[in-house]
Amino acid sequence: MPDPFDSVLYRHIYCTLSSTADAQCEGVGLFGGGLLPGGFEWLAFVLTGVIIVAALINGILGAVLLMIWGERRLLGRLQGRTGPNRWGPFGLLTPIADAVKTMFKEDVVPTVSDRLVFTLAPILMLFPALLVYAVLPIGHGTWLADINVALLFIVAIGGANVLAIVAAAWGSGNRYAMFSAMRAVAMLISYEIPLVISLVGVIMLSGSLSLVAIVNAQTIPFFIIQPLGFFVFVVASMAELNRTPFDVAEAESEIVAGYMTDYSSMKFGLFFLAEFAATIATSGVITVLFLGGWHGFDPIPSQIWFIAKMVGVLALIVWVRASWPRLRIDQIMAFAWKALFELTLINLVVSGLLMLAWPSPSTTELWYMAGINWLVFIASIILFGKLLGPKHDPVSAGNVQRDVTLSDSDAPAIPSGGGG
Amino acid sequence: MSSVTAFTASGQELAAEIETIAPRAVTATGDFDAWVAPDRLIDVMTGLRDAGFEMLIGVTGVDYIAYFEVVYHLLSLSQNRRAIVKVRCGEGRIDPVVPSVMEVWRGAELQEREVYDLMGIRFEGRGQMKRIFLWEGFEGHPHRKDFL
Amino acid sequence: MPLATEPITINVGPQHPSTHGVFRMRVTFDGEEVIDVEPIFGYLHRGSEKLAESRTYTQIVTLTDRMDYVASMNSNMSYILSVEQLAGIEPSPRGVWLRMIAAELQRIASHLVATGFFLQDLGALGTPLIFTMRERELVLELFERLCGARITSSYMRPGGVFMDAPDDFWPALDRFLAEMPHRIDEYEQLISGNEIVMVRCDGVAVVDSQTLINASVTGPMLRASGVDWDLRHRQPYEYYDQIKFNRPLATASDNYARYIVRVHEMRESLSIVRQCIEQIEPGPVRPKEVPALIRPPAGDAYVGTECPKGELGFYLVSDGGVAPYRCKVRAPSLINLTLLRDMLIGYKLADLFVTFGSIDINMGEVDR
Amino acid sequence: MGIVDVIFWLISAAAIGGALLVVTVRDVFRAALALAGSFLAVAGIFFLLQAEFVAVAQILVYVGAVSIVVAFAILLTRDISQGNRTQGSRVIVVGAAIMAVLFVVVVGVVAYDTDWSDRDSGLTNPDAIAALTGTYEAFERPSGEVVLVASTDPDAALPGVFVDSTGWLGGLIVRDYVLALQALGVLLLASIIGAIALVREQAPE
Repeated sequence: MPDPFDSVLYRHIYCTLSSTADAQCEGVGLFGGGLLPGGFEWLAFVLTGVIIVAALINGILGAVLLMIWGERRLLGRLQGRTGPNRWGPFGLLTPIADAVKTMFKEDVVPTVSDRLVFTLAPILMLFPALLVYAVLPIGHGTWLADINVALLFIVAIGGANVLAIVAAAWGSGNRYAMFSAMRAVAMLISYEIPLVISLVGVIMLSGSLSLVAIVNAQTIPFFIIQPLGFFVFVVASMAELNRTPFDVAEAESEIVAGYMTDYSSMKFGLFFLAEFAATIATSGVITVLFLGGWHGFDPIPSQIWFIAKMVGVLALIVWVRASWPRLRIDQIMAFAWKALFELTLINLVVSGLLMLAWPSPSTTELWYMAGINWLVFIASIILFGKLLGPKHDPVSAGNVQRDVTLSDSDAPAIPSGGGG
Repeated sequence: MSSVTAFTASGQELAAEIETIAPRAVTATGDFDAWVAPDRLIDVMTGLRDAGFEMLIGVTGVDYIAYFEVVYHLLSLSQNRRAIVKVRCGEGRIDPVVPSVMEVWRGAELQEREVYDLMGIRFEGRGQMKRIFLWEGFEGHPHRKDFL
Repeated sequence: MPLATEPITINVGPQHPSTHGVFRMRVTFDGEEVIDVEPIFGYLHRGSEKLAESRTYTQIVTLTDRMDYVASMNSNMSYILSVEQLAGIEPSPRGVWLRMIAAELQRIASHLVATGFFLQDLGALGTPLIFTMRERELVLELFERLCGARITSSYMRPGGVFMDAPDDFWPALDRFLAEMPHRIDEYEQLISGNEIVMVRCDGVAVVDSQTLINASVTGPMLRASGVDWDLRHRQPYEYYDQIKFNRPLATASDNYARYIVRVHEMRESLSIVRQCIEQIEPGPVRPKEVPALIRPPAGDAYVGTECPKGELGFYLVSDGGVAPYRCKVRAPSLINLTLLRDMLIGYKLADLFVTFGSIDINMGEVDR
Repeated sequence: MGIVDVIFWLISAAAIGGALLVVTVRDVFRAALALAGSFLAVAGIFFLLQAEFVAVAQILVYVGAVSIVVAFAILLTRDISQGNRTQGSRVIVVGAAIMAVLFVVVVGVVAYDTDWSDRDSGLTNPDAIAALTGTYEAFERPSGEVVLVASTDPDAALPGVFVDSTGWLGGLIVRDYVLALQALGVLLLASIIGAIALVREQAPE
């Protein structure tokens, strides 16, 4: 059973508060420990939990504000413009101004709405996004809970936000929102499957579902050993997050803002917050599962390593968002079932066979695995690109001119005598 | 500078061409236009389309106070020329009506609706006319000279 | 056993991010599939044609700006040509060359807007739109130098233009002509071969050329179906008969073809502007003998010009007075929408806006 | 009464309250949301019992899938613009009777089947702790780090003593009951194919 004292956070705060004679508290805790009188261990227990949760939630909110700023700056750079730069140094205070503005907006509730559900939906949306952080290890000994099914927990919680989307659609009584909910549910059902199966390779390699154990198992980051799993997981996570090119649930050029169409003020703000919190959480999960989590080299603290990797993943997500148009819903479905699902199955079989060959692999054997997996990865990507790609091969040089001829003839536009 | 009118059939040519399609349909000719009788319009237009005027460029209603006139601009892509056919919708200002050419050219669909909406000329043979820019129930037809 | 499904009707617009203005469609969906579309117009109807009947011929130029407000130079030109035809005015050569330069620059700007919004409708988050708007800004800056206005330029007058280009316009134009081909290459690299763009646009909303011609559709939409019809080439007005240029044609007649034809037309427009610069000569921009108050003889005139969206023509009827007796606009934006319903039925909700974007309309011109 | 008991009572109240709301609220969609809440509370009880895997499976399947499908079905079958959002049942007595019988049966079976003799032999019992540590096996990672991994042998643990339930369940599923699992998979596949066959549109004659 995991020990709460494994978590550095817990240990420091608990030992500062409690005057327990626990051996775990030797030499830790500020002010020599024991702020509370003896016999109040239970209060220290509760307070520690409250402090950690409060710190975490505020940390997430701060991170979301930073990410809103960062995304807008980066999008600005990618689009050849400046981005927000007026309010505070480098525009850092812009998201705060945005938040204040959002809070002071009028809270419009449509008359046809189901008021209770309408109000509940943003809260339902935020809560799974925040729950993921409960199991996310963000540094050496820095985590809230190390449960032994953390990976499954993340997957389970991640799917729950669709309930909020359906609730928002129902609550606002708007048909654009209904389209959005239909699309979101269809996408969830399709992408949950490759998402989960792509993780099996990681679980096989680490032998555990605990995120801490998975990070500890990564002597080589798993994206090197499991390229196919990494690819599928990143793509499926972006679909689950409703990020471009899979943002059909809130496709603004099609269904206005989808389930958020009727929301305003802080209810909209909560959706916004939830979306960004989920994006950060997902990039954290990708970091933990495939990029070696907090591993790095020494003088730099592990938490910094983790955050640096996470920011890298976030930048990748923003980059994709800035570059690509959106897919159509049927194409998204086809992509999930015809490409990603098969790719995960290939990954599953290959990884299983490799694990059979080297049941407890040494570092050298891990490199062999990586080599084989990369060959399989490249071969299968090329194969599926050929099978499912557009009819006109976009790679070939002549295609940019597809079917366009530059006419300079004076012949009649259409053959004479051709009637309408 | 080349003259635009170089591509437009003169009134005499056009009248002669219409004469072969629908005899005695032409009521008058101008420099670049020919007037046809409203009851022969569909025959004339079908014939002109089959003779190479594949495209109906525009339908315009003009209020000449004494009568209304509908102007059809035709374009032949294969022969690279234009023609202007005009129709007077009878005498008087009450319920002017001409046959619809929508059966001949799909392109008349929105243009005839526009003429109906703004000029009040009804097009027969295409079902109930519907206003296009103004709302149903709007009083009058703004492009008429008596609408102020 | 077919599934019993219930169609949903949604009002798309008049306030919707992708209807390019205040356009409204009443769309009936079966799930995601479009089964019926009814376009509803008139939210921007300002009665320009009626207004024109109480303005002098020169004043109407400002009304034409506000019709297709992303291609105001082209609207100006089309109107001016009709007036010149009606009143028998022979324009000054330098004025004509300046008009052609302005119109071709405006065509580039209009196509930039069209491609930018088309890609925006595809779901590209702003990037292509911002790129195209950046380039359009270059054109608008040129217009600002040329006539002081950016959008509603009112640059042209019967007989030519209202004033000569200032000296600093020509180097700025040269810089633009040197820079722009690279920018167009940039879009092509970003978007033209993109897999997502291809799967979204390839073979979507195909209409055959016979149907298009029968429905009076003109402009890039018609050329994307393989019909080599460009009024600048077939029925040259201004000095287009002294210019050599090619017409980009595509045969697929799908959304992608309509997009790629516009991109190539931008290159051709650049080449036309270059040739205009070579041929332009000093002289007056407007003949002295054109009166301030034009009184054309009684009669009518129609001149169609090749605008970015199709054939734009002004049918002017004169009764000999200072204002036209009737001014009718043959608006390509409106007429190109004739086939909208046919092009959308059977496709998905997402294709609706892409197809709509590929038609490239401007509500100012649709409703007038 | 320790803090665990307080949490237990709170979660139980939430679960039962949610379930009551499901059958009493007249608005169907709110009932569906209450159902999801009730499922979540049940998952909380599993967490409290340190059966993490079951708890997470509860969230994944019931909150994440079943309630979403229920809510989705309500959303689609009732037109969102129609005011008709209420539910009502005339056979409430019959339903209540059936549920009461089922409840008694389930509670009875659980009560009869559980060995209540050593229910207090939790982690306080020194023998149990020894047994617990004995169920872990040393496992060497490629990095050379030695970690403790739960034994998948259920017999190694004493009755009533907590073991790593996830690993243990995994062992049960893929070793002892692998045939049942496979049969279940085939059954699900058959039902999916059946569903597809049912909704497939007939080709026009």
